[in-house]
Amino acid sequence: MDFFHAHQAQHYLVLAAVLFALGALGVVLRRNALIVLMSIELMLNAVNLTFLAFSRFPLMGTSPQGSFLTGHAAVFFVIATAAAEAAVGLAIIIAVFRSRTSVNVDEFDALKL
Amino acid sequence: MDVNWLHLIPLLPLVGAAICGLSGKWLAKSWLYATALLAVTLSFCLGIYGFFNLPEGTKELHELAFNWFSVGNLHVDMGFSLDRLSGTLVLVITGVGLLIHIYSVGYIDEDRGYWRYFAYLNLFVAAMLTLVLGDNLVAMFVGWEGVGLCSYLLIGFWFTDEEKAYAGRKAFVVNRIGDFGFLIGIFILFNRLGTVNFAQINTAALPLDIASLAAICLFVGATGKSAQLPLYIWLPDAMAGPTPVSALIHAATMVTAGVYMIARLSHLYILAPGVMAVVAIVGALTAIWAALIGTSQNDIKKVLAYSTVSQLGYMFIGVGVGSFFAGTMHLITHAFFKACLFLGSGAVIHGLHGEQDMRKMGGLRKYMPSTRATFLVATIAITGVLPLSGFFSKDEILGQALHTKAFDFLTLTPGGSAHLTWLGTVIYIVGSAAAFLTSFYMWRCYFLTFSGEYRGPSSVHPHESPLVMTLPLWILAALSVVALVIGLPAEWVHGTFLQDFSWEHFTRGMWGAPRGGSPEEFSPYLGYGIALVVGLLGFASAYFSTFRYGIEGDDAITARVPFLRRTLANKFYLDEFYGFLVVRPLWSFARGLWRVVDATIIDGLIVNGVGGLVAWVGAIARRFQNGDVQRYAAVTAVGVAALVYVFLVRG
Amino acid sequence: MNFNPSDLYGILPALILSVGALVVLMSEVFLRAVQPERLGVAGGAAGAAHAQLMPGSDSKPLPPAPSPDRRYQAWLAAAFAFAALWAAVAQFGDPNVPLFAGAAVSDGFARVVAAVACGSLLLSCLVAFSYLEALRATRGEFYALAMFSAAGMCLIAQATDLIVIFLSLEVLSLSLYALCAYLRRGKRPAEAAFKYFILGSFASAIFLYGAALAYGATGSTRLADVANAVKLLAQHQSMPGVAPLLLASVGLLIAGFAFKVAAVPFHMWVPDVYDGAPAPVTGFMAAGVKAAAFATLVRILISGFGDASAATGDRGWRALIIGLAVLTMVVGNLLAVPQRSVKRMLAYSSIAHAGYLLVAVASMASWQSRADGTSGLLFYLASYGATIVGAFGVVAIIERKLAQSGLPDDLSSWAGLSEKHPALAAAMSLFMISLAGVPPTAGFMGKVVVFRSAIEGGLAPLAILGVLTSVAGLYYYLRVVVYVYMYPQPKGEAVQAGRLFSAGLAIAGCALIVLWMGIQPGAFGAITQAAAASFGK
Amino acid sequence: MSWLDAHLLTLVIFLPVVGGVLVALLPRGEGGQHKGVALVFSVTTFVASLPLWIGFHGKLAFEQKSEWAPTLGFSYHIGLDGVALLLFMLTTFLGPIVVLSSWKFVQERVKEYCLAILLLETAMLGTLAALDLVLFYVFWEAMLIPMYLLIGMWGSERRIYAAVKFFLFTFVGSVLMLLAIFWLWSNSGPVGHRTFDYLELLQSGAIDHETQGWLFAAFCLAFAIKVPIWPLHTWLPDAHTEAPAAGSILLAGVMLKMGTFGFIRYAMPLFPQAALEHAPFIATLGVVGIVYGSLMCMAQTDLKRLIAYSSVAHLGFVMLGLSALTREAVSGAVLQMVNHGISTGALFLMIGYLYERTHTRDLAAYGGVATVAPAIAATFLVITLSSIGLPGTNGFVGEFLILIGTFTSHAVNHASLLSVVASTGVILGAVYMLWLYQRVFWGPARKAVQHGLPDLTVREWVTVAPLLVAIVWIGFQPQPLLNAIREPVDAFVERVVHPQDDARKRADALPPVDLMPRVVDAVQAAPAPQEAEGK
Amino acid sequence: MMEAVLFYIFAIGVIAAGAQVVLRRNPIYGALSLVGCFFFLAGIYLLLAAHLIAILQIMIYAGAVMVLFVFVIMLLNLKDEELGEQRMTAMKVVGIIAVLATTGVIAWRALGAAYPNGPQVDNALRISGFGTVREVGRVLYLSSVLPFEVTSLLLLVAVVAAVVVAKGKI
Repeated sequence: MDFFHAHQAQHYLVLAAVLFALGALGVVLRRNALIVLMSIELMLNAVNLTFLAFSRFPLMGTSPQGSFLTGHAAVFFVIATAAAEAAVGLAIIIAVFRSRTSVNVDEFDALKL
Repeated sequence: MDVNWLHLIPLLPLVGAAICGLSGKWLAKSWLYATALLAVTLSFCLGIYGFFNLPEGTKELHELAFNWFSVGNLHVDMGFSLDRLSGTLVLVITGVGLLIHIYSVGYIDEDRGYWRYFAYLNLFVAAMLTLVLGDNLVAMFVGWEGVGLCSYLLIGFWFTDEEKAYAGRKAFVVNRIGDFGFLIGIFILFNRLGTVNFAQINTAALPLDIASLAAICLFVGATGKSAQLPLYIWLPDAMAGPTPVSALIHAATMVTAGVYMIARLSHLYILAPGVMAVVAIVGALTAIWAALIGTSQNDIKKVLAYSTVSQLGYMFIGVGVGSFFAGTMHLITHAFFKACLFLGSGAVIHGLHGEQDMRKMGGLRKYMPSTRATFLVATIAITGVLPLSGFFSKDEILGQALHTKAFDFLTLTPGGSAHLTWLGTVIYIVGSAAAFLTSFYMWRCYFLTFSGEYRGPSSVHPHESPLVMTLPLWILAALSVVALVIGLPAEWVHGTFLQDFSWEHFTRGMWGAPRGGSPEEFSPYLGYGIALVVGLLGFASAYFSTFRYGIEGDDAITARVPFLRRTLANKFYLDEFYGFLVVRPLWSFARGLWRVVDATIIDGLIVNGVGGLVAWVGAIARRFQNGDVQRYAAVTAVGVAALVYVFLVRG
Repeated sequence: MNFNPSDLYGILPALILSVGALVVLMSEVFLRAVQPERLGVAGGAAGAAHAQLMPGSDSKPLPPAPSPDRRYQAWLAAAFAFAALWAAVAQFGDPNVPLFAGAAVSDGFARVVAAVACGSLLLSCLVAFSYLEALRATRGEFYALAMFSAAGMCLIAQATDLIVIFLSLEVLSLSLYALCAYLRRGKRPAEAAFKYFILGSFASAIFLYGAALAYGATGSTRLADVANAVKLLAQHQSMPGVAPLLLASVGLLIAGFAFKVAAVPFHMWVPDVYDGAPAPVTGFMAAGVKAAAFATLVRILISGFGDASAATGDRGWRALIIGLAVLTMVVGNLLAVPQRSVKRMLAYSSIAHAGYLLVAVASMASWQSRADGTSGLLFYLASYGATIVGAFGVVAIIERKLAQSGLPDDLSSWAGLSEKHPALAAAMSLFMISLAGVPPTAGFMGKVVVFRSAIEGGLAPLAILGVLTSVAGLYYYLRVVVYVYMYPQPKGEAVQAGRLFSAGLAIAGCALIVLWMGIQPGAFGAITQAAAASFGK
Repeated sequence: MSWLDAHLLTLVIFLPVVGGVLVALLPRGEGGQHKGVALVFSVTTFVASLPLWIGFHGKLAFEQKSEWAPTLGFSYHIGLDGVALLLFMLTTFLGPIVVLSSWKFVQERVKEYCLAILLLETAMLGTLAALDLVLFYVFWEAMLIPMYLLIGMWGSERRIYAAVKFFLFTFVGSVLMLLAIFWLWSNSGPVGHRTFDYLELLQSGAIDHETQGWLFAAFCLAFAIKVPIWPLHTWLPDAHTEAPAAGSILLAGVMLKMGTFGFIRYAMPLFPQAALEHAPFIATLGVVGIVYGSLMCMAQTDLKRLIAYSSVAHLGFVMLGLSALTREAVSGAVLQMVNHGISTGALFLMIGYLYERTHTRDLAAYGGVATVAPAIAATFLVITLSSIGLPGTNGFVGEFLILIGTFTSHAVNHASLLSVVASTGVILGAVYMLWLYQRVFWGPARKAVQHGLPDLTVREWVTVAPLLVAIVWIGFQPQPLLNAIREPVDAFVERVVHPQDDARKRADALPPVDLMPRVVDAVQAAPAPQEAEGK
Repeated sequence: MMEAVLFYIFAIGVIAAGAQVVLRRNPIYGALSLVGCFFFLAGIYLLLAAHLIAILQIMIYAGAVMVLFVFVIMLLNLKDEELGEQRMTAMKVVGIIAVLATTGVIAWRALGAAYPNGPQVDNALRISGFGTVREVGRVLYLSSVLPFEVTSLLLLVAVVAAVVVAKGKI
């Protein structure tokens, strides 16, 4: 357990990295547009986690003029953004679905070459 | 002495040419003729005026017309100089030219291209006068190429006939080959002396190599213009032109330009004795070569053409052995009798409505007496069975060749011991042989044409030409008799009033003396004797073959030596040889080069190749853009990986 | 309260645009209905085409009933765009002031970019007007979204805080996603929007992760703090953990914007999106987004990581930008060659131009050519913007015809344009020539300033590669001219009748700007050079 | 010095543009009007350019320097030295002829046609007059577009291939030159004092040997393609063959000269060491061009293609002359530029007229034209003679000067050998030109002329006559032209043959700036680094 | 001690749920496991003393956003066969490798090396009221005015965009 305490910050950061990787994999792999969208949400959350971890465990010698809570503010904005993206993204998926009754990404190849 | 009217001599015919050429189509015939003749007449008069007012001492009139162009240290002037040599030639050109103009009035009258004809003729006279009057190489070159142009135009005068058109082109191109040498000669002299004026060149002390190089290059030009081996091939074909043209250009004047040039540059040539030897040898070879061919031609003009070539060979022997006066003298006399011969043949052809084959002639003496008479005189003059002009000039040349000292110190190999003292003798023998042949074929020609019975188709009624044509014949015949006075040996005329007419005496001091010095006074009688015998032998052989038996006699010879006759009739197949060796290879090489290098390698392989490659790669590469958004995402991920790698790992 | 109302003056263009967008949205409420024929002949045809080209959707023909008259909205939007442009231009020469406690800045650089964005918005609105009217697809939201995204561009050019950058990026992106999917003509628009959206958010997530790491390294998201950290790093006075974080973050940040500027290998979305989106939108994207994205990239690299050690040092980002530039120039031109759809060709060509702009960015890395590089970049952005908006303006006129006849977009549909529409043909050729960089056009001057700065920065090989690839570019640009001028016109009208006025106005404007910048580049040169002072010295 | 004198050159350069604007404003379809305007303006341009010729006194004249884009370092600096003046006059002289020549041939898209011609004229004039490298480059490239349209819109079957090929070929070369120009700019002085001005660049900053080689190569490529020098010539036959008569005339008459002009004005004086070093190479290429081009001519069956290749040969002479670096040769080369412009231009003019009548360029179809159209035959003969350099025509003086100058050159070793080989071009020239002449004009009437041809009309006479006069006039009075170019030619030879003097001059001018990238912080970077080059 | 246990529990939860999102074929399961993932994340946030954020996470994400997702999924109600089979392409493999490599390198080189000798500073202990609404609010409303305003603009844009895109026909 003291291993955890010794490398507390790294634990959070690496967790974030893993989450980010998961999201990215989802974007690259899944052919279902909705799940691709969710994977992007995952990535954003990973970023949030990174922000928070850093704002709790700042590196030595970092002395921002602002407070250490700018990280939290950033997360706040990111959440808002994520919501906005989700809304627009879902709308687009609906539009696509309208025009071809499918949400399978690999069938969207009217535009190519 | 500087005068300001010399330029008129070439200018007047030029103006005449301009008038005839530009307005000839609309000008009334008579006016046109008047213009053309007047132009020549006037410059003739000017020539006489100048000739007889040559100042004492320098004996040269000079005019700097205008500075043509001068850059850096190259200054080329349009300068004219009229001295004894060029003066005489001016007289010959304008005089003979005038006669031929007159003759042409009758000859070309029916042709609808008459105005072109006279324009060309005047232009030629102008160019030829520039050639002889020019006081520097470039000015001379202007005339040099100008006459070439005119000969091209006049040979191709009846251009609808492919043959004639081709002949014209051939003449020009072959001449160009010569001119190429001429140009190089100019370059060499300029590069050494920084000038192109005869005055400086003739007084310059050039080292042997430069002099030889320049001389030989210029001589190449001469072989082109004066139809010497190996470039003579254009001249026989040049007979495609109207006969008066052949008389004026391809017999009397233009073809002698080479001889004139060498005489003009005598002081340069004597600095290059080796080259002089070459000149003499080439002359001798040409003389015999052409004479041989001449014996087996049946086209009357062809015979005359080859005789011209061989006579030119004599002239080159003359200048080659260092007796420039002899060469130039033969030039003058030859101008008279050869013009006469050509005009005579022209009259014959005219009288036979264009028939040129001697085998379809014969017995014309009763139809065209004056033509026959003049032709006879000229024939005698050229064959030298009787001492007329040709006899003296030719034998002067041969005698000089026999006694020349020009080659005495020449060695075959540099620094070798074997001196070429025998060269003169050899040349003399060859020349004499050529003289025999000359006599033979000229008489053969005469007999086949005028004696015996008429062999042509009965549809053709031979008739004598009008006075306008016969008059020049008579005058020329007279001249070729009278001209003998200039050839009389010095000691014959010494002290008499004739000595002023002796060409040798007249031009004394003009020429450079060959390195071996001029031959000391030798008695000409032996030479004359041999010459007479040779001439008579030729006459006899012709007489017994063709006079006796007419055409059958000639055929008998053919039957006797068929192979020889065929070879000679086909001019030793020289044209075919060139065609096989040079002409056709060149053209096919050009085509091959175009197809392979230009079309295939540069354009096909490189230019279009690169373009094609780019397009091809692009076409392949775009396949990668297959519209699958996740592939795009994957590529993006790869990109990110690369960036991160670069920053985190590589660094 | 560290907020000073005068800061608002600094972001005036963005404000004007946002207000304008709201006004236009409002105008939707007060629409006056008129008879369809008052709206021009195109309606019926458009309706029919629209019906047949919408499988899957409820396709009933347009109601003959009176339809609302939206013709003024375009001019309204244009007016606001012009106002914003004027605001940006009016601020030229003002001193550079930090805004909102360093979250943003108002400097010459940002103003020029804002001017470019507003200018392309203005012209694109005019182009879009006749386009949409002809297809009977006018909605206030279209212009509103366009203005929102322009506002985002203005903001992002000014932002000096990674979070602000991210937010403005989202503002401009989201509205553009919507604009791509705006038309309902077949599958293509929605698909384009989807691809753009997925990849766009993917990229912004990556960017955001980079921002997070930067925050970790510096404890702040302000570029100024990043710069300090970099400087400390250069002087070896920073904590051991900082360096790798900074490096990772700069990598991710570059990746995020390499995507936006369409640098190879982050370019894959460009052809599909440009192809699928409506031509006026594409033009706006090509001009505005490129300007904004490049501005931000430069802002991050120079204000954040501009220190010599980070730029041209052995681990500097210049090498990387050079690599991207090489890839981008080569691939962009190479792939444009086989294209037969003008729209797609222009898409690939915009990739290629991104490559040339990256050359300018690379030359900004070293001190002695930083000013030249900056002014070169701005000049090129302006010239490219004017050209490409005009080009897509012409494309729009052709495309709306195709959208009705349902023909594929192919060069053959351009054949003989010069016979019936010499002016259009001349304009298109002018734009092509300008894109190819042949004088006397803006494109040429752009290339001059960019490559000159490259030579100045000692990047001769890069410059040589650039000009050589631009030869390949010439080939496919000329092909358009060939079709326009040298092929006979096929039967039928090349262009749908009517509704040419505003588009013509815009195209003419672009043509004039292109010629002006090509023949009298002095004024623009002065502006860009003044702006170049934004980055030190 | 009145305002007019100060701005005369600008006026002349941009007169055609004014005409172009007028043409553009005229309503479409009124063919006559457009042509009329074009004609009026081209004639006016010529008339207006006469004072330039009269008022010229050897030195660089009619200079005008004013601001263009100071912030970018460009200046509007124009002026004419003798060489430029000759070509300038040639261009204005050919202008009206070109417009007139296509009066009948061009019937559709007259408006674009006239526009293209006029713009092209301005571009060419500007290229000759420019004294600022960017200005030069702008005009230089601007030439391409109208010519491209001329070929592509009014050409014959394979016109598009030819047009694109023409544009791409010339573009490839010039872009690298542009970079070299930038290099010169960066080298021309400290930041803020840099310049594109030709005259100042001649004096400023020495360039080390290797760099000079590269820059020279870049410039050479641009100009060599335009000339064109073997083996970069393959665009020329296509362009000439497909272009309409007017296009060919301008292309042969002026545009090719831009390449040689570039050599004598920019490439060689700017980089004298490199020029001197590579002169033998260029001279050799010139000779290759002469022989190769002539041989190509012998292989052609297409009239225009043949003449196009003959241009390759003729410009080979010019390049030989330029790189021989003697006063005679260089003067001859410059003169030959003008001559080639006149005679080859005239050739294309006449062939254009033949083509209008017979609609074929195939040699085999021709024959016996002289019988039906003697005037055409006569004029063509004169032009042919000038093109094969017969004394008394302009062609002779030029070729003679080039050859004799080359023969005596010391700057190039084996120069005399080159000159001799080049002289064979004189023979080959006669071979193919006379072959062409015989084939087309002599012999029996063949397919193309069986139904007879109308002879030259008055309009056509008006276009040909001036050229004939020029041919003969220059043939006999070349000296005024040679005087005009003496000063620049001397300067050129002096500068290139003795580069070390020039190097010295530059040495006490500004120290060089080495452009290797290096990290300097703001303090250092303020002025340009002052250390002189180490090597 | 306690913190460690909780962290590992939440972490495993986050990863497991995240994996479910990526692996589950049916979007509805994906959505639900995403909700779960968000809950675990909220826990992690609490461990990081980000109280406000944790709340927002639950409310906005697990609440609003996911509802939206589920709603859309229902709206489209995809049949099972419409989902089709997941296929693997070479490019996808390359993508996987790239993603793993990137995150791996970052985690190993950057994150791992971030704290050479353990985190020295723990703001949660150092700063009183760290992560509370009050403190975060100060930051939001005082020192980050611009982002806040831009966010408002962003949301407006989102609304308009969503409306335009989702519209039936234009």
